[in-house]
Amino acid sequence: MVRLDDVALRYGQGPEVLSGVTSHLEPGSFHFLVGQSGAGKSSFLRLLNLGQRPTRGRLMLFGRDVARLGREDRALMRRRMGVVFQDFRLIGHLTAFENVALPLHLVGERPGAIDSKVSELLSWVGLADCLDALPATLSGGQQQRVAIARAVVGRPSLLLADEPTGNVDDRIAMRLMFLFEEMHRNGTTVVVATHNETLVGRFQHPRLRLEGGTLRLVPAEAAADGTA
Amino acid sequence: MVRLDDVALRYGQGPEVLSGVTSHLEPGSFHFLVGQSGAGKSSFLRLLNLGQRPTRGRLMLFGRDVARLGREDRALMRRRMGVVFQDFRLIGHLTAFENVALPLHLVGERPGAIDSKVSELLSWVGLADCLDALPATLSGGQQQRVAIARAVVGRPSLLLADEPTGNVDDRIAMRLMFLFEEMHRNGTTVVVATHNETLVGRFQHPRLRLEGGTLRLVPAEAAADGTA
Amino acid sequence: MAPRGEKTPPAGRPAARPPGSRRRRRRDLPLANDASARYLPWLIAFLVFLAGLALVGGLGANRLAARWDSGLAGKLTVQVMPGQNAEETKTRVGLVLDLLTASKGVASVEVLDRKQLGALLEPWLGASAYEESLPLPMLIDVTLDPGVEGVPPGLAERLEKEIPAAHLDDHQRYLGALISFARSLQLIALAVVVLVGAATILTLIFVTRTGLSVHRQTIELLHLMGARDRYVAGQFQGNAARLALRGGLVGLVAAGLVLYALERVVQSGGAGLLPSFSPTPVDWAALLVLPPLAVAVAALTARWTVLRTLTRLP
Amino acid sequence: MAPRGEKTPPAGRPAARPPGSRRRRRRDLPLANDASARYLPWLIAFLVFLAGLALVGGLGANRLAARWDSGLAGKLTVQVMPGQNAEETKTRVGLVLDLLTASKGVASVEVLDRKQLGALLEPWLGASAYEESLPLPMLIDVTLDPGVEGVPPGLAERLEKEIPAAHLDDHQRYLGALISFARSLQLIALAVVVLVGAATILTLIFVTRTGLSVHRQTIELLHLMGARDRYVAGQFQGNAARLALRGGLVGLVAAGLVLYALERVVQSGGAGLLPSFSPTPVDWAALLVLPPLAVAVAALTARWTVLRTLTRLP
Ligand SMILES: Nc1ncnc2c1ncn2[C@@H]1O[C@H](COP(=O)(O)OP(=O)(O)OP(=O)(O)O)[C@@H](O)[C@H]1O
Ligand SMILES: Nc1ncnc2c1ncn2[C@@H]1O[C@H](COP(=O)(O)OP(=O)(O)OP(=O)(O)O)[C@@H](O)[C@H]1O
Ligand SMILES: [Mg+2]
Ligand SMILES: [Mg+2]
Repeated sequence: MVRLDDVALRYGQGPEVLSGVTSHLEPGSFHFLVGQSGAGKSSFLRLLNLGQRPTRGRLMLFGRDVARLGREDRALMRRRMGVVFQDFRLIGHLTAFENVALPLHLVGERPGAIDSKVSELLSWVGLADCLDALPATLSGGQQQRVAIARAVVGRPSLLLADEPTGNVDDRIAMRLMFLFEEMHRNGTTVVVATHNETLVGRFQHPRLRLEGGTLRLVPAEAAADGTA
Repeated sequence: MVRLDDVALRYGQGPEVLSGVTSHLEPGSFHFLVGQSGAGKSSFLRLLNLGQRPTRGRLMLFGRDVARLGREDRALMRRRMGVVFQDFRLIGHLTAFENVALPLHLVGERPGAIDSKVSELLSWVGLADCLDALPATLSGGQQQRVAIARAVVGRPSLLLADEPTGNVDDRIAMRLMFLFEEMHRNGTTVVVATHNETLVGRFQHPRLRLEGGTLRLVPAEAAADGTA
Repeated sequence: MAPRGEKTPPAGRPAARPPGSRRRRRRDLPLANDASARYLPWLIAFLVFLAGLALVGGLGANRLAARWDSGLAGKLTVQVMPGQNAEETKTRVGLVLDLLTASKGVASVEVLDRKQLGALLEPWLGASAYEESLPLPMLIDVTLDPGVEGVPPGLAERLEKEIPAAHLDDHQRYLGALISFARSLQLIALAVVVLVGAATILTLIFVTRTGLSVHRQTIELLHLMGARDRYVAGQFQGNAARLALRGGLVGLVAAGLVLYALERVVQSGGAGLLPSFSPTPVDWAALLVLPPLAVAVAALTARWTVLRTLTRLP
Repeated sequence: MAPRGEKTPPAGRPAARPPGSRRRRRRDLPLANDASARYLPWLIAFLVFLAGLALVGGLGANRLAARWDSGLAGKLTVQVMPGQNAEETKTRVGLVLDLLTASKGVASVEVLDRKQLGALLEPWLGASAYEESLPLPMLIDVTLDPGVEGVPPGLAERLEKEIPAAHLDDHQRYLGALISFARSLQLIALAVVVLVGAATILTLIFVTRTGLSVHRQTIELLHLMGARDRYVAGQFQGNAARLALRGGLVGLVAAGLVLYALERVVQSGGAGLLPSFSPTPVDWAALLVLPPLAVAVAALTARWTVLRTLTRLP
């Protein structure tokens, strides 16, 4: 699903944020991405969602070398991913409902199906009353949940979530994690970047730890023994 | 310092987000503001920083009824507050340094003093290397720390922080809390809205709990007994 | 192990609200609500209006200058003073015609009749210019051979020597200034049309850039969600075309009304100089081209600006 | 208890980097980098250029129409056909003059001399129009009493009956069309000037709104940090004024160059109709007013737009 081969990333003339990352994420796997603030978690996810090109090395997604893809193919590949951005990136003039419906519209889903899927999902994350609310009228945690709903509504093959629980309390955080678990059970490859150590400790998933620009895999067992 | 007298707030024709909040925050006090996502924490802080007018009731700040203040006086009053917004609100075309220097410029501080204060503070929050970075080139946690530095740099009399540690790990969160503690010790009235129960439990400060549109004060002792 | 239980996400549960209730979809780029939607049509209307006036003015000046010019290029006029009676005048004219036709470089000659002469002088002498009894000089139009510029050498001298009552007139001296004035006006009109075109393109680039900048976050998000460049560009293009069409039509109607009014003014008086300034069918056709042209310029500029910006995205 | 220890925030520790190194402060609203900074000056230049041309054209048309008009209002012309010899012509003219001065409503009469007549006909008859030997009708300018409109009743009939060789000419018939054409041009010029003003205001409102919308977050933040409205408005106002000044000067120079060139063209030929179209000192002065006017309009529009928007903030 995701394969990185000695991948490095620098922004402009700055230092290498990632230097020589080699990794392989199996289809249907679930990883936590951890590391200090500024370690490069968001940058790593940005590579995977084709928001940034690697400075060197090879990145394979869905079995294809992304460096060899045309613009059209990259667009199509992006549609198979769901992304929760650290800063949400909701569209300000669209309601919560419309924001979540967007990925379905882009792939040309039937309006009827869109309606039921979106309403259902927003109810699940506790926003049944906010379907017609604009993002600016939602609280921070509500916005974050809309962002998550938008990422998962299209049942993507690859789900990338960047700090998806930073603005909600632990009870809602758990509820959101169940959503990711459910996606995972249905075959989606999931990567969740987070600082929330309590959350990481509660689940039996391997961690990818970013430190000094390199990625280290900490298997689920060791992780469970460690901080949890 | 802050006195609310049966204050209510509704947005447009919506339901009352806050209904009949009566409270008094002593000068130099330190409160955590807690409550579920969507309970109205940000709305409460928005009232205090004059970002929203109460729908009814009386709000006194710095000993004055804000309903009676002119535009000019409200502007001057805002300068005595430091605010950490939940969504940071950094100015995109200004560097981290310039963002933090902004409140000092607004009150007409000497350039020399600005230089030293800002550099020092940014070093303290771990951003000594990012002084000239634009917000877009900073990680989520780094942006949050810039936002915090900007709120405290002017040594405000009233510090309002909305979820200031949502994007940083526990180690940095503690470091930021020390900053607020330091401000508090120097006489600043502090209100920190947060979901981070671990953090709240570590400090001996009373909590304001928002629930169903009303505010309930949970004293420090009870709080320490409870969740901490 | 992750805790399970009741808290499982929904699977096939029917939606709470009736399906279809939210089907009307708002555009993901609300360009039609931008400030530009209120600005652009008016500016385009103004520009099309100006271009229309300048175009018709320029074409009119061109026709005027061309008429004067073609009437003058390769042409001379010889005046013959009237004699004491018609017989004498006729003899003089005959002599002049003989001399002229025998001259090298002269292709043909034509004696202007009384009516042509009267029409020329009417604005100054009034209707009486047509009266037979008024002794007027006879005018002879001389057409020169193609390629001959100016007065053939020696012609003026021979005329003067042989028939003193005849006088060679090289119109250039009198109408040259008028023609260069008309040509200047034409140049100014052309400059205005070109400037209007440039202003339209400039405005469209600016409005589109502004739209890109106002909606930058949305556009970047759409891009990251897998929207194609042409999907985004298409929205800008369509919006620009719609606004330009609206403005173009308003401008066209305004220009048309003004020109129609002007034509009425010109036709109500019968002045000889003016008719060539009033719009001809060709002018009306040129006017009709302006709105589609504005739409095309708007759509292409918007598309080009957006695509150029989008290719910078990864 | 909160943990303490080494992790205390800095107090009076000297700054790591030399003070003053970052003193040059960027503006908190980077309006000068907006797309509008590249667009606005050119559009304003174009508008000022247009306004300049329209203004001078309108003033010229006005002068022309006024000259014709004042020349015609309360004036008539009587033509007298030349007789077989100068004596006969003189007698006829004397008779006509007697009749005219005796008529009610006639203030004064003046016989146009040969030179005035020649100047009138030169473009059509050439230099020979001045020649004594050419028999031309005599023209008598009649000035009517103030308040008398048109031909005094009975005058035309009496003239025709008593001196058949004389012919009363009411110029209005010939020049009326010319005058209404000039007045129409003047109206169009005025309309263009007014439209340019409207376009300038519209553009400024749009550009300012756009700036407000692009920088909305920054402006809201500045407001919440205690910045005064006039601090924000001042930046927009200053920016608009600067851009308008730049554009206004460019437009002024362009219009000046074109008008200067046009004046040269007109002066190089000596055509009688044209001089009144070339710019006078008054015109140049009117031109000079345009850039400051553009700056004032820009600054005030920007200020007004910003303040109106800001008062919506709490
Ligand atoms: N667009 C950019 N241009 C330049 N530098 C950047 C850019 N984005 C990120 N960086 C730098 O790259 C480093 C890693 O940033 P990144 O956002 O990946 O960190 P992170 O692990 O997500 O941190 P956090 O937990 O605080 O969100 C940071 O030092 C940041 O300053
Ligand atoms: N501008 C607004 N217009 C309308 N409704 C609003 C607006 N801002 C907030 N609300 C509503 O008010 C309620 C409280 O929002 P608020 O942002 O104060 O919650 P919060 O306690 O800060 O939540 P969180 O922890 O998720 O940030 C929410 O239901 C939200 O939808
Ligand atoms: Mg990050
Ligand atoms: Mg909040």
